Amino acid sequence: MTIGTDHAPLFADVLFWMLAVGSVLAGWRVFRADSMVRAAYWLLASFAGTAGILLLLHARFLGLILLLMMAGEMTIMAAFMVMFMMNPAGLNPMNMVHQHRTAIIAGVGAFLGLAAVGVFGEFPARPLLDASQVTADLGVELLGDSMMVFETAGVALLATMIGSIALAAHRGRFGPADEGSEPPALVPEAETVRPGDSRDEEQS
Amino acid sequence: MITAGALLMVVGTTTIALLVLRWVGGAVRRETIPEPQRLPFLGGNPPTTHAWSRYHIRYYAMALLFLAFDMEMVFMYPWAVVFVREGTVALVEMLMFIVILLLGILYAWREGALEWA
Amino acid sequence: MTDVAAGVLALGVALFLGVYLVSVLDRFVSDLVAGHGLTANVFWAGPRRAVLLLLQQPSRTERPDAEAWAFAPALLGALGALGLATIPLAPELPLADNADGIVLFGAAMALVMVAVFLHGWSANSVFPLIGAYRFVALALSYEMPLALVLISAALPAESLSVGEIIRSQTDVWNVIRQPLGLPIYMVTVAGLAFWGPLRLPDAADLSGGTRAEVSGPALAAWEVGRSMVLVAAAAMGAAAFLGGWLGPWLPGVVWMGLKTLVLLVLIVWSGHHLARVRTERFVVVAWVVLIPLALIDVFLSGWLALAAR
Amino acid sequence: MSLEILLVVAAALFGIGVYGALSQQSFVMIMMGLEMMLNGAILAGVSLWYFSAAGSPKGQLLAIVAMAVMAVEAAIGFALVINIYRVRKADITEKVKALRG
Amino acid sequence: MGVTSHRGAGRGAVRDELRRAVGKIAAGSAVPVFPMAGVGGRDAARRIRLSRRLEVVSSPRAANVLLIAGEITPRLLRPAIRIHDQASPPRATLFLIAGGAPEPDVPSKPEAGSNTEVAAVESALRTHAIRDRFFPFAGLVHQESEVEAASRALHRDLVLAERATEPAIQPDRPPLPWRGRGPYGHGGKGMTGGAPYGRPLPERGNDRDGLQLDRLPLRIGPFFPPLVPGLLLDVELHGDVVQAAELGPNPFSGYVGASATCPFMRALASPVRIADLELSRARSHLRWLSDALHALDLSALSIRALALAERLEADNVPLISAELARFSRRLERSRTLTWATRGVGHIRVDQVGDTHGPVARATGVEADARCDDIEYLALGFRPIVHDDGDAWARWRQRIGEARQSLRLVTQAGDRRSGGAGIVEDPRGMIRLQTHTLDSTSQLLPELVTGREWGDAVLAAVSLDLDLERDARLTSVIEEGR
Repeated sequence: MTIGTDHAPLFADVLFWMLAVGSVLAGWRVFRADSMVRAAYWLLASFAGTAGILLLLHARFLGLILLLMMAGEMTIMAAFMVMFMMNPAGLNPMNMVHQHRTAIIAGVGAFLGLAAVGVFGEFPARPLLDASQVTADLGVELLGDSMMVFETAGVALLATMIGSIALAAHRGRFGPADEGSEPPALVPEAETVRPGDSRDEEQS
Repeated sequence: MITAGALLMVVGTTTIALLVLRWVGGAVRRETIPEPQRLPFLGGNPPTTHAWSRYHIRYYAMALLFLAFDMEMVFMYPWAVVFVREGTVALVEMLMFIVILLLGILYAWREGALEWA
Repeated sequence: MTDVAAGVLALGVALFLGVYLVSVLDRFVSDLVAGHGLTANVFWAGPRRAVLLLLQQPSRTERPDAEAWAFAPALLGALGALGLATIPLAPELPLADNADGIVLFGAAMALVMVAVFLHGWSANSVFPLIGAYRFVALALSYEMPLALVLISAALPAESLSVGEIIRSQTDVWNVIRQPLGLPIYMVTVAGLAFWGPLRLPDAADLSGGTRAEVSGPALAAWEVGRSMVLVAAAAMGAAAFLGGWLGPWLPGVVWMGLKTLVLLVLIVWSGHHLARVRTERFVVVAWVVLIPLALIDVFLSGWLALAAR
Repeated sequence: MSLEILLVVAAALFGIGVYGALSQQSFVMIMMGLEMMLNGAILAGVSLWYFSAAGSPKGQLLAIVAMAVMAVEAAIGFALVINIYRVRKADITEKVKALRG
Repeated sequence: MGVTSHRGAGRGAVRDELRRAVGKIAAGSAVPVFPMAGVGGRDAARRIRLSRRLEVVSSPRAANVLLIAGEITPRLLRPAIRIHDQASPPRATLFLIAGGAPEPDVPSKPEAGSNTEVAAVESALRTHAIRDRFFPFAGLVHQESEVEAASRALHRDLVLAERATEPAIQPDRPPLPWRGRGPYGHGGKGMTGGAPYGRPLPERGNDRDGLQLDRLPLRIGPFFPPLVPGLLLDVELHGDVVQAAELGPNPFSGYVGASATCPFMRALASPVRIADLELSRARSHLRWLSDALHALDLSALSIRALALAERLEADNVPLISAELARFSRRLERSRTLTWATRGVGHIRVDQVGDTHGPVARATGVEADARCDDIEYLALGFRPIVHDDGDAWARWRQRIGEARQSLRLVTQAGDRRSGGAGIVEDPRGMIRLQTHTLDSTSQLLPELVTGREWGDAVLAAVSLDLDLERDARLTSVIEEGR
């Protein structure tokens, strides 16, 4: 049963096929591109394709918020990849791939398995009819029944913020982490040995 | 109006702009660009290496903070739509959510994670 | 289909006028501040320079990412167009004014960061690279206050569509109801359209930053794209805070144009009077001052909307 | 644009994600594989929300939680990558056999 | 550069017609000029900002006309050639040989036969030689007033295709041969080895943040617009923070002697009217103010400051000092200017010697040669001192000194000062007996290291360096010894 927008079903189908094929191709290009920035922005293109399809499925808010989130996230991912990869811009084409065959088998296997579930599985046919109040329903849901999900997500995000900064930041409130911070003494009163001390070398 | 129209318009504008750029670039007689004209501009001296490098972004702690804080917007848009209908309960719930997230920013500020590393 | 065509046509005319207006305003304010006499050349200098740039040969560096370099100005222009498309320029001219207008506008402004980063990164030259990374720091810090301030404008309208937001301002404009809204909006939008004191990616200390290696049609496309983003930002400011097409006597479109013009003058004026800010300090200001202020603005306008119910 | 086709497309995205996560050596590329998998998951979730769940808000909430997972995973993943790089100068999995303290 | 179209003459004619029409429109636009300042050309290269028909661009890519003002010394020659080749066609070069117009209130023609006149003729001959050998198609102008007309003419001919664009001077060869080398013929080897596409990849280096990431070793060239012409800065960038910085050699040293036009140099040998000294000091500070405002992206305000500097003459001092008072009050009240410069480039008291002039006085050191000059003390002169030692203090210091100088000019009458081998220059104290010149450029490396690039440039601009003055003084002190 094909679903079209109010007065152009053919137009919606063509758009859907463009977005779907574009998204999958962009996904494939992600792991083929040499330059890290291109890989990140091919992933962003794939997400944009998915966001387009979500728009066609009348999940307008989800599609747009996915696009908004992914713009920031993919740029950060590109920046981090460029920061740590040996050859960030792909000037020396090399393939950083290992256990290639098992990966292909696993990928194709996952695809076939899930596709089979999708095609042969029976799913209840209860299509969405009135799509005007979608975002409002989500709002009511968030504040009403799923308020726990909403607040725990808040706490989880706080934990993420503190955790990621504690892990990543080198310079905390009391100065650089590895400077002057002495390892705890094994015996409570024993004099602690600071890393880099002359005595430290003899012992290690 | 259908949002697909907006999408189409974006794709259309981008491709048209791209084609105009390429065609106009081509209209001016284009010899191939000689090597000395390709030298990156540093004020007169040649660069010793490629500029593409493992660029040390000094604000990586702030970027991580952004990743987590970005989710706050996702929850705030639907809240804004139904806020007036739901009344003060919604206000209190969102206030709790926001205060929790502001604690994260306070922690990052105190740890100096917002400054350049 | 006809109303889509009319909408696209109106959008095209609005963008063209906006870009031309930005170039005239910039030269006008610059001549005013520099103390030169004001001549009619102000109106012709912009188009003439664009034609001159079309005759210049587009340059390349030793090993650029050519496709991304050509794609970046086009993407910037397209995002400016998409941002303006979310704003109904007149009651009967909605183009993409779906129920989630301000989310689409937020997404377009977030993708501007991608366009500017690609434009700086692709040149494979040091100063555009520094300009690109600077703008990522700036844009990451300014996405949040922009979204929050637009959310606070959406609260009394009980909908995310820009048309509804404008209609909700029939009795009082948001600039009066939410005093914190417009200032924060102007600061963040000047940052995201990198104009005025927040012109960090193309700053003078990087000798042109991301456009230091660009010439010819690509430079013309970059500056047109940048002006389109600024026009979209000013139009959204007019719609969300100054009551869009609401106003006595004159027709809706004229009001919209006048209010956008006022905001454009404000941003361009600030460009010639306020010194460029320091990146690190302004990122800290964004996180520690602007986001809490925007949140206060959200809760104030929420409480006001409840009280007015 | 029917449910079956949508689920096949989602499965394709998920398959590419699995291939990417398993085949790549660098940490950040593995995280891109994860993001691609989540991308497929969101698409499948919303398609089922549209066709089978008659647009129930809980379906949308699933997609939002999936996005939250994406954001949290990316943040913690990058923090770990920075920490490991600072300690071990290693950015590909070969060099890090065990996360010794 | 006629457009040759291979699709038949008819089509070609239409194209030429279209091309000419477009050319006529483009010819009317402002001329994008990229100025390069050699010996004595810095003031001329700055003055073209005032003209409405020329537009000074910040990178050679966007330039049609390259202006070379003053003499190109051998160390500036290769960078000038590289910048000429970086400009995008259609391009033309214009030489300004007379070394810029002399100061308005000093006799323009140096006395015939004096060594400055001989030096000027030699430098003109050397520039002619460079022009004939490397820039055969370049235009040539002797007076600064002809620069605008000549560059507009060059621009018009270029755009209407009546003048061929200048070909590249350097051979068309990649920096390192790479085609066909390496596994994919791109010159690379392994992960980060070889010279892919002609350049090697940067190596890793340590950093205060504990992350070993790539260092970019750069030599920021003599013609880098935000910095001072001639300044060579060897910088190691780690991200956008300057990891290490070192001052390159001074390209003017050995090619400049004592200059007849600068009143401060003349004051070393014989007494000079205090009015001339203070007028030249005020003009120098205002020109610095124009450069500093331009580095902060305030190009319109910088043009206004430059107009003040160039209009300043002996007879309109009261008018200019009133305008300057209004202008400086407005700058000091501007909060964004305070935010942009406060805390940037902080200098401690022990770092600065007493010959660093305004930079020393802005750090709290009260050292001014004019203090022990009875003529100045009779005028009630007291040195202005600020003590924060950051860029904002140096801004206020120089603006204050400019206004003080204008006040001194009105009171000075025709008193004379100098002739005792010691004088207070706008950039520091000059003493002939000392053997070395301790100039403020020595402070730059330490000021810039560890700073983000934007702060580094603002700190460098706030030092108001002048490499040509340093070179002239070292040569004068060498002769003196």
